Amino acid sequence: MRMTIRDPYIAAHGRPAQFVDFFTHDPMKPMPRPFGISEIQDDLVSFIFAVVGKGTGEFAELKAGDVIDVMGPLGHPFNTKEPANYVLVAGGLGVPPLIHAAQHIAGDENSESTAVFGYRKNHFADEYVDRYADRTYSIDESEGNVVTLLDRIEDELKDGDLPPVILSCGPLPMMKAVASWAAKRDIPCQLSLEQRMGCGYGTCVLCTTDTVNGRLKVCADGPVFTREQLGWE
Amino acid sequence: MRMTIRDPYIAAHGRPAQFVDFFTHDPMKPMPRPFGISEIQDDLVSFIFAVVGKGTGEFAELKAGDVIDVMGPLGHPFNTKEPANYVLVAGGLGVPPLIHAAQHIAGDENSESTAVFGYRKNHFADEYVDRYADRTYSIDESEGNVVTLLDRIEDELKDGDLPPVILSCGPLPMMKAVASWAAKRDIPCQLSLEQRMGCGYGTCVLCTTDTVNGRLKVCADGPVFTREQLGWE
Amino acid sequence: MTVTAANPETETMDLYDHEWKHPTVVAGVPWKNPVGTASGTFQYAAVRWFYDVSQLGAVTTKGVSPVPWEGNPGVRTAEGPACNINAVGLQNPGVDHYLVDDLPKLKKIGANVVSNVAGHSDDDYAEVVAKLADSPADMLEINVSCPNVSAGGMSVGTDPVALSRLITRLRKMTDKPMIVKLTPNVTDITVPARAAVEAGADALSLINTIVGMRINTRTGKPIIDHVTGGVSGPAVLPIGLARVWQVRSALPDIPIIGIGGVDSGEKALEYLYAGANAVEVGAAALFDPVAPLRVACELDDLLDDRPELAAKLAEGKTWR
Amino acid sequence: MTVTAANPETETMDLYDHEWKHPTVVAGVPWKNPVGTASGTFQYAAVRWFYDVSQLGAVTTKGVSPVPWEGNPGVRTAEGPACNINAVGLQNPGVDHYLVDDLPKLKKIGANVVSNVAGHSDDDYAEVVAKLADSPADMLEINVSCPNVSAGGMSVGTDPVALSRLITRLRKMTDKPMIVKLTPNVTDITVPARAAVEAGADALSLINTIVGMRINTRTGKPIIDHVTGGVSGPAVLPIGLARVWQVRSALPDIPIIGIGGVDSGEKALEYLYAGANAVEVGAAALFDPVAPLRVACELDDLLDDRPELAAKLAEGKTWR
Repeated sequence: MRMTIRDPYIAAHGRPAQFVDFFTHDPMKPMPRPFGISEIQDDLVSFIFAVVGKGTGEFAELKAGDVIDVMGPLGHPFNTKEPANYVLVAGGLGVPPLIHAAQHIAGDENSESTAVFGYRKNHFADEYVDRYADRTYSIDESEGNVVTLLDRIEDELKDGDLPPVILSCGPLPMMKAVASWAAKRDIPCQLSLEQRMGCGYGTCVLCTTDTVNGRLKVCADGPVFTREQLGWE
Repeated sequence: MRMTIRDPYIAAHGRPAQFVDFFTHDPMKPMPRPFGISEIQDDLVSFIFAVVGKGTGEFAELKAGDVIDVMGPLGHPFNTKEPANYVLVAGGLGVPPLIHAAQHIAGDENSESTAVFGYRKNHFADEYVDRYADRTYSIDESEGNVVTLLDRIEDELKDGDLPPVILSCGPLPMMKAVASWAAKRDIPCQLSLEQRMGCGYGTCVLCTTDTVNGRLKVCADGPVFTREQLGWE
Repeated sequence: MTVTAANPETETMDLYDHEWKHPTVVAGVPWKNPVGTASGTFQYAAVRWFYDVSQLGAVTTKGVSPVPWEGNPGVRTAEGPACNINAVGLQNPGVDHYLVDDLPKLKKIGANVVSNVAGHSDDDYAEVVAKLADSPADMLEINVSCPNVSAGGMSVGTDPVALSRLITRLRKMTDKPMIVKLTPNVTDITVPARAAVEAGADALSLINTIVGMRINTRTGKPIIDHVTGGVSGPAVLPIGLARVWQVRSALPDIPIIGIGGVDSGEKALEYLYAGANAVEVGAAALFDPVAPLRVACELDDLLDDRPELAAKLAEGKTWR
Repeated sequence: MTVTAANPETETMDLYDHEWKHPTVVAGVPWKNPVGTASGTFQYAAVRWFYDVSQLGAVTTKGVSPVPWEGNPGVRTAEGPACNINAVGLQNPGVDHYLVDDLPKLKKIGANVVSNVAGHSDDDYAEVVAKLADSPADMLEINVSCPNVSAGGMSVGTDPVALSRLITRLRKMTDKPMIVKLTPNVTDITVPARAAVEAGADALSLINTIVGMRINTRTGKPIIDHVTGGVSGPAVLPIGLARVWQVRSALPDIPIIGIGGVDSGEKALEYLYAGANAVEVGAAALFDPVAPLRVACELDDLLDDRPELAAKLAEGKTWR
């Protein structure tokens, strides 16, 4: 599902890997649903999500013109300040924030981006990321995974003019594999974590992850952490 | 508030003092809201209700064409089989079922009806009941109450061709006063009780009233009980 | 009667012509499916208009006492967020009436009947169980949440010593499978659970309602005349699940019937994964008369995709 | 940041320029209004962006322990019908950090601060209270729901003897008003309530969360890694109200702070009519960051029409 909302504030301030809390209209489901921003055009903000339950199902049924309650942007974004070839490694529902990363980097003339997307089956996001990324590689489960792709393009990354920096989002085992691949090659790696969240703004401490600095909040201290912070090797 | 629903089954089977359970769309308010039928035209069934909380408030916000969940008709109606001058004594939210009683009796050439309505201020239901009742008397708190009216028309009732039978619905103190008035004059009296209800169909035993036959369910054994059943003197 | 249920799924399922695929066994008694009614929310005279109750795994009837009880006077119910609060006070026409009315009628249509037993003293329970021992009831369920003079006015379910004494006494009176229905209003539910099982209970059902109340902010007074009542409905689901999980962790082998907030096959499934052998649908039937049958149908279909769980249930075993 | 709160009433009320009309007094401490935050749902660093927390009756901070606690690993939360289930495990940076960070920051902006104290042993509590005794904290709240080695691993709140011992010890260490926060996971909450008061508690706050859980029906496993967690949110309102009513009935004079399911001024009012002197807003702040301030404003306006109740609160008395 792709959903676009009009919100000038979020559109102006949203950065890659930041998320927006969506509130259902069902009081039986009081917790906000966090969705990563996938694209911003003028004052329109887009999200791509899968319907995993009745909470997200409600959003799938929205019609153009409906009004919903949201709060955001929340969390700390990827750091893309340094000129680099940002390698956007994503799988599954980790893909949308990296489309936004590609879009963001496309606006920075000192950097470029290389999308490396893994899908279960349908390469659904290639059409979106193609518009922004300098190069797009994608793979589905029938051929391998994102590490297969990274191995394939390793020389290309090494030989490029800009130093590679990995930005990644996706299932935990995938991100750990990506972090390990990066560690071995001494490539900087920022990882945007997913965790079952509470408030989204840092008050409830329900979404944490273990880091070398202790157990930190994914929503407010993250969702982006460096490989070093997470102590992943 | 007046609300009309299209439901051929309820329209065909609904009798005076029967009620319909309305379900909110708010899962936080799972209990049905029982409303007494106030009028039936073809397959349209009307209800008059006051907005007393967020549950009833939801119904006040419905627009024409909206679909809601209802269950009914429920409960036992007034018995209007015998030829009589049915004296419809109602106060407050007890008025709507007696409009329906007037309508029902108007269709019976052997009986007639005399509406005796008490209001707090605005005589809101006179226009509806006038269409059906043979005589309408009403009063508001500035002048007195329904017993004031009954006293006033006592001779008229006595001198009529048909024997009077009281059908009553309203606040408990009013109904007790009416029953007492009827008892002293040996006039038969049927009372439709209100009680905070559960299921509405007789399974939960949450709405009971004390009768000479024990504690009976208002929803399924009532809501209509005779003065004798209630043991009111 | 026009019946439009609160859950739109009802309209798209054929509830009235379902072939049961996944039976279970509770304390040796076969159930067509793992869904029954919860005591206190089932009156045959009211429910029979809506569906064939013999299609349920079991029908648990309203608690019966040795003599008719009138229950509590006045307003008996209030609504909470996603729940009902009830203070019926176990009104019922007494065991003698039950033996000539509800029970034979239910057995005649082939229902699997769990007869719920209530009492205000140990003698009360004994008198009812004595009469049910020779009846066609399939199982007995002992409601130990009623205030009990033999336990000093507290409910026997909150006093493991009194509970043990009561169940030991009742156990000698009947060979019928005996379920003890536990109250959640205790510090550690595994204590009465163990007491009941060691005294001879064949199964446990949990949870009974949780003490709660509402206040009318116009009058400043409690809505229910009895002040407090028992909370049931969707709101209590997480609490019921945790209690079933705890009891299953403490007692790996005792059959457990999970109760509390079940209004869909999906939620019934949560109870089965928490370690229950079956579930009972209670408050949902107040909002939707066909809820127990709908839950049974939904669960039956969900079990199609869970052959391992279904196989365990069919043998009277559980997931955990 | 775009903040659109879940409750549409927020948009029509001016929350940020409210003149408080109805103050209260809790255990001798003046509150601007009868609404505070509930411990565990308030982090100053997160909340300060949304509103001026000094406008609340009180700010109850997250429980602090003698040393930093990391809390529970993995998934810590699940959603229930109309509730949240949390298993944070009292993660906090420790009392020393609190004394140089949150507490001085909150006192600097003029907040009325209730410092919540956590411990896994009586010594833990004593160490924290010793350090808070000389701090600018306005009140202390003792969280007795944590598993405690001094009570054999159970929570002190479920063991009246252990509770009495703990509060007696802490009482000697400070003159600050001391609130004991009671757990509802007990058979009879008036027993620990009485034990706490007799041991020297100046006030009681209740209820803490109720043990609950959810299961993922795709995996058949508990959603929360710790299996069970604490249920809070709208669903627990009737249960919290009943516990406040019960404690108020048993202890007519002790100040009570009502907690559980308060997300509107109307619900806060129910607690005041049940006998509370004030309320705390907990889970609602997870769904709506400004909920505590909104509830305070709504309640302040509702009290306009209830001068008798407002007058009692202003004197530190209660409705019942």
